[in-house]
Amino acid sequence: MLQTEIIVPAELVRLVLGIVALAAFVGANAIVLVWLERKVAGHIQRRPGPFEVGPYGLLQTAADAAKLIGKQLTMPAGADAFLFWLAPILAFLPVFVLFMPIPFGENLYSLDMDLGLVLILAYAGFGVLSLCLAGWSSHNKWGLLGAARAVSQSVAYEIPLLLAVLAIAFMTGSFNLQAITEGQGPWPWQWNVAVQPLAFFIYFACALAETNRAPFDLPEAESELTAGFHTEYSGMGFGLFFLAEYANMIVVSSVATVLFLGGWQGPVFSGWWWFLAKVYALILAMMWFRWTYPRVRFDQLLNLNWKWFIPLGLANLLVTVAVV
Amino acid sequence: MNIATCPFPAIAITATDYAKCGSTAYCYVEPRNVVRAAKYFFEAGYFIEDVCGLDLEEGFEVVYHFDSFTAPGRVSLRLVVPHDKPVVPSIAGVFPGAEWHERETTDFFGVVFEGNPNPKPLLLPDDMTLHPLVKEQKKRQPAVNVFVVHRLSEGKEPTAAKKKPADEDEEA
Amino acid sequence: MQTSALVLFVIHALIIGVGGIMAVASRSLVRALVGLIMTLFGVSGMYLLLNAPFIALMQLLIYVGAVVILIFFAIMLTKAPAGGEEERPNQVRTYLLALMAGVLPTFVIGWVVLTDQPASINAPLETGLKALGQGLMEPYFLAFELISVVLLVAMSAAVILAFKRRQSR
Amino acid sequence: MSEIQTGDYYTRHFSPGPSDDTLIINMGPQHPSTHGVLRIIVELDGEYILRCEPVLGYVHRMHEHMGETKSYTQYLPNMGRVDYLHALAWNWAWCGAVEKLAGIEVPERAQYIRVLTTELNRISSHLLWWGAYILDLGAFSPILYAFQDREIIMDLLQIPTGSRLTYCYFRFGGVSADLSDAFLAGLKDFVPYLRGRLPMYRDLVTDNVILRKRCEGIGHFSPELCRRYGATGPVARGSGIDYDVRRAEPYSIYDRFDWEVPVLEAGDAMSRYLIRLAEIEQSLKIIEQALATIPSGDFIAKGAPKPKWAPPRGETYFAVEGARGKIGVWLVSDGTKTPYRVKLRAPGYCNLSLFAEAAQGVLLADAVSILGSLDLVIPEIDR
Repeated sequence: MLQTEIIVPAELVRLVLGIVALAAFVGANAIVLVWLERKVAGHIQRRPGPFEVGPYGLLQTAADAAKLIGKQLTMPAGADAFLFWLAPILAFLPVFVLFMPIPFGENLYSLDMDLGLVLILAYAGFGVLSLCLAGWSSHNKWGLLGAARAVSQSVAYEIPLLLAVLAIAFMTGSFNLQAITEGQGPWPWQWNVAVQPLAFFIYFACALAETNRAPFDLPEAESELTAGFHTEYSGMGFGLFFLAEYANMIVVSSVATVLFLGGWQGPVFSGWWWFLAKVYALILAMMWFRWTYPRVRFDQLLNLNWKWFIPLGLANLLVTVAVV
Repeated sequence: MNIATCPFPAIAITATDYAKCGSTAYCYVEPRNVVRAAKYFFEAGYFIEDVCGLDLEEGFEVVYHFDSFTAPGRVSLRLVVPHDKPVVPSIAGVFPGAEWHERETTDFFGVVFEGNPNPKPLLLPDDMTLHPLVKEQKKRQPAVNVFVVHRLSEGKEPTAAKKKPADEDEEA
Repeated sequence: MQTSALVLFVIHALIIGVGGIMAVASRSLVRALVGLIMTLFGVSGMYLLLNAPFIALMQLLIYVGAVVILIFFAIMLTKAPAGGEEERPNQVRTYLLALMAGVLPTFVIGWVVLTDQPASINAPLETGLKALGQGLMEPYFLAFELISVVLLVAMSAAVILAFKRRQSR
Repeated sequence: MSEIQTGDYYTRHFSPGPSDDTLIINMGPQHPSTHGVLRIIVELDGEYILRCEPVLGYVHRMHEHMGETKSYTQYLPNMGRVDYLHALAWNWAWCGAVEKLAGIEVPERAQYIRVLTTELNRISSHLLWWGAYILDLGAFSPILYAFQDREIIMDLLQIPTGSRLTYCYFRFGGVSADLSDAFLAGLKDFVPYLRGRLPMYRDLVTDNVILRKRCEGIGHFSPELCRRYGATGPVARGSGIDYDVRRAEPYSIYDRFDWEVPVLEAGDAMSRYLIRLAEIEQSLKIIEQALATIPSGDFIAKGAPKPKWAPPRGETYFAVEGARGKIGVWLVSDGTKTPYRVKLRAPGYCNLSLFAEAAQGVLLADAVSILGSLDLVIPEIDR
């Protein structure tokens, strides 16, 4: 018999624990966010929002989740079954990877990686891929149009996003998210947003576009494309896209918090609560936009990107490089 | 408008009491002259209000209502086609808005508008053969029974004045 | 650690292989594309095994995030003509040629590796980002710039094509 | 392509263009922005519309045939079902046509009641359109603000009419019930309330840069186009045509009030939008004046027709200004208890007919904007 010494490195333990914790975090957050979104929408629209199921309607999301899980999964005739079911899974799985390098607190991270930022950017691309696959494989023309929109939108908006992120990376000289956090001080004027307001603006606008949130929610655009790429999905197929959208919202807000808002640091009692507060503030802003603004038109969206965001992002990067 | 000065071949023109029947004039034409009449109304600045059918004992009466944005005063252009061969030239080439009204009249009465650019059923299902507004033979009324023409000054019944057939051979 | 490295290598090799077969063999272009993504994903894993995380992530960022998406776009915008070349079953000759195209490079590379074994390090060293950047800008400057010229040409061609299409509208 | 026939009658008869790269797509009948069950077959090149063809009839109920089988009074409730958003205008169109045919005089107070309720109903129709149009453009919240205001109108109109949407309030020679003090007091409060809300709408929605970009210069209709298709109402007035039936073919007592017909020259979706908002203000103005001068008296004529009444024979055409444009009723009577022929001219029908021409070459998103700016009520279009 071969005696193998099983060595479990501490890093691996941390990773596994981290992933489990993240799964719980993402799930819990998605449930809270769906509830929050409805409450925010309700109050913006001068109605109470959900309030029947549980106290303050807190169990509404659980009830909806049960409903979604209980629903039959249907697939249109002529659809490509393999890709059709691959798409929602592909939308949701990379989310865990995206969360791994994010430092929620001083020691609260699952993967300390020098290239954490690059990791997030690399895996964010899978989201678009899932949208494309969903739209293409569902054998639906609206889905196809939604997928085409998703592609051109995300390809376009990835560039200014990268430019904005690079400006911060240049300033800090690192892709390590923990290092970027620690490069900023606890007070708001020490945060990167004070130094790089333009980069923050570009990042946030692009983040809205990348997560397909209004006013840039063109791939689904229900008044134009019925439901865009997920027109044909039922039950949890749709549910996974829905979860992924909220998870992605947390991701982009977390990255914005780390890059621009000083991460988990706050003027008093630095810690994960500061991180969560900042993330939720950004998410609330995203919801506020969604329930206030009309949707932009597709060519306007692309013009905004190519004619404003990319030149501005490049100029911002140049100035940053010159100063650094 | 007057039969003598009418720029298109009309059978009869009756000036009517606008306050009573909502039109300033009824203008009867032969079916084949309807496009010329529509052209006149188009050039005179009228817009098309609607195209209606009416099932009478004499045949299907097709009524075009024209009105003007600037000088109000509805004119109703009318023609009668026989029940067994209800064919009217389409005026959709002059007033594109007439296309839908004509298709609707085809749906309801079975009156065929020749030259309509898109002669498909509009409001009724494509496999429906019944024309719902066509009346049963015994319920049909002659025109005299339904039209009380309110003439402007004299209270006489209108007399159909035939126009010279000189320029009737011009088809649009 | 050697065994685990070997296991990981085999897993990645399998991913690459399956993806490659899927890319070549599937009838549907989009499925082929998914195969391609799988291959790229496996290759990126290989880079990670070689302790080159930056290259691995760039592989994902550029190929999966951008190149494949663009190919996807191209597929969606074009319609394969019915009864075109792709629909007919392949002839034996085509299979032979394809096999040769796959086997020949393997032979060449294998031969080179066997005859002229390069000095290998057991555990690859991680090259820092800074060193990587300096390497690109100093000793390999010409190659780096040549690549950008190629990209520039491709981009201008795309713009010209787009303008032609726009004018014809 | 294969020989199997796909699609239904309309898709098969929609011959695709010469290009191979186009996409033929069914927008509707179940589509979020066709407001009900309108269907539009669209040929797309990318996202540009090459050609489109509306397909109607999904809620067609053959109101014109019902008119021939029911008595004059029995046909009254049908009117609220033709256009449920501006039901009172249709009430008025039918009652007005019958009154015109039979020469029935409407008492003074009933005229005022008709003006008050119809204008109130017009405001509620425009408010709903406003919310729904912004919803088409992708903003969700304004419609609920509009509904909040509309709710007050419905509560008010419920007092005299007894219903909230498909009103059947007008009778030949007047209305079915007198206005109560509660209604008049409520209306008096409502006018300044809505006046106070309108600036908020302007700040919140009309001045929004995204909305302006989505409306300005979109869906340009020339006056000529409106004339060729017989478009009326806010659609025509947004294209610089000064035409309002209340002015052009005066009926009832509208000439006693001081109000304007808003007209804008631009002809785009934004001008149609602004016209409707301006019409809300004008309606408020009319309501205010009517409230101040409403006389006492009968709310229905003394010799008003009984249910089994038959008008004299003859024909007439009567038009009123609805929220969507000119509502016309052509009524032919043979002297019996049922009409011989009823023709309902629906303004939405004529307004929609120009869509196929106007939508050529625009983006799909703009087509949604144009469609919304036409203010479609499908039951009225299909009748």
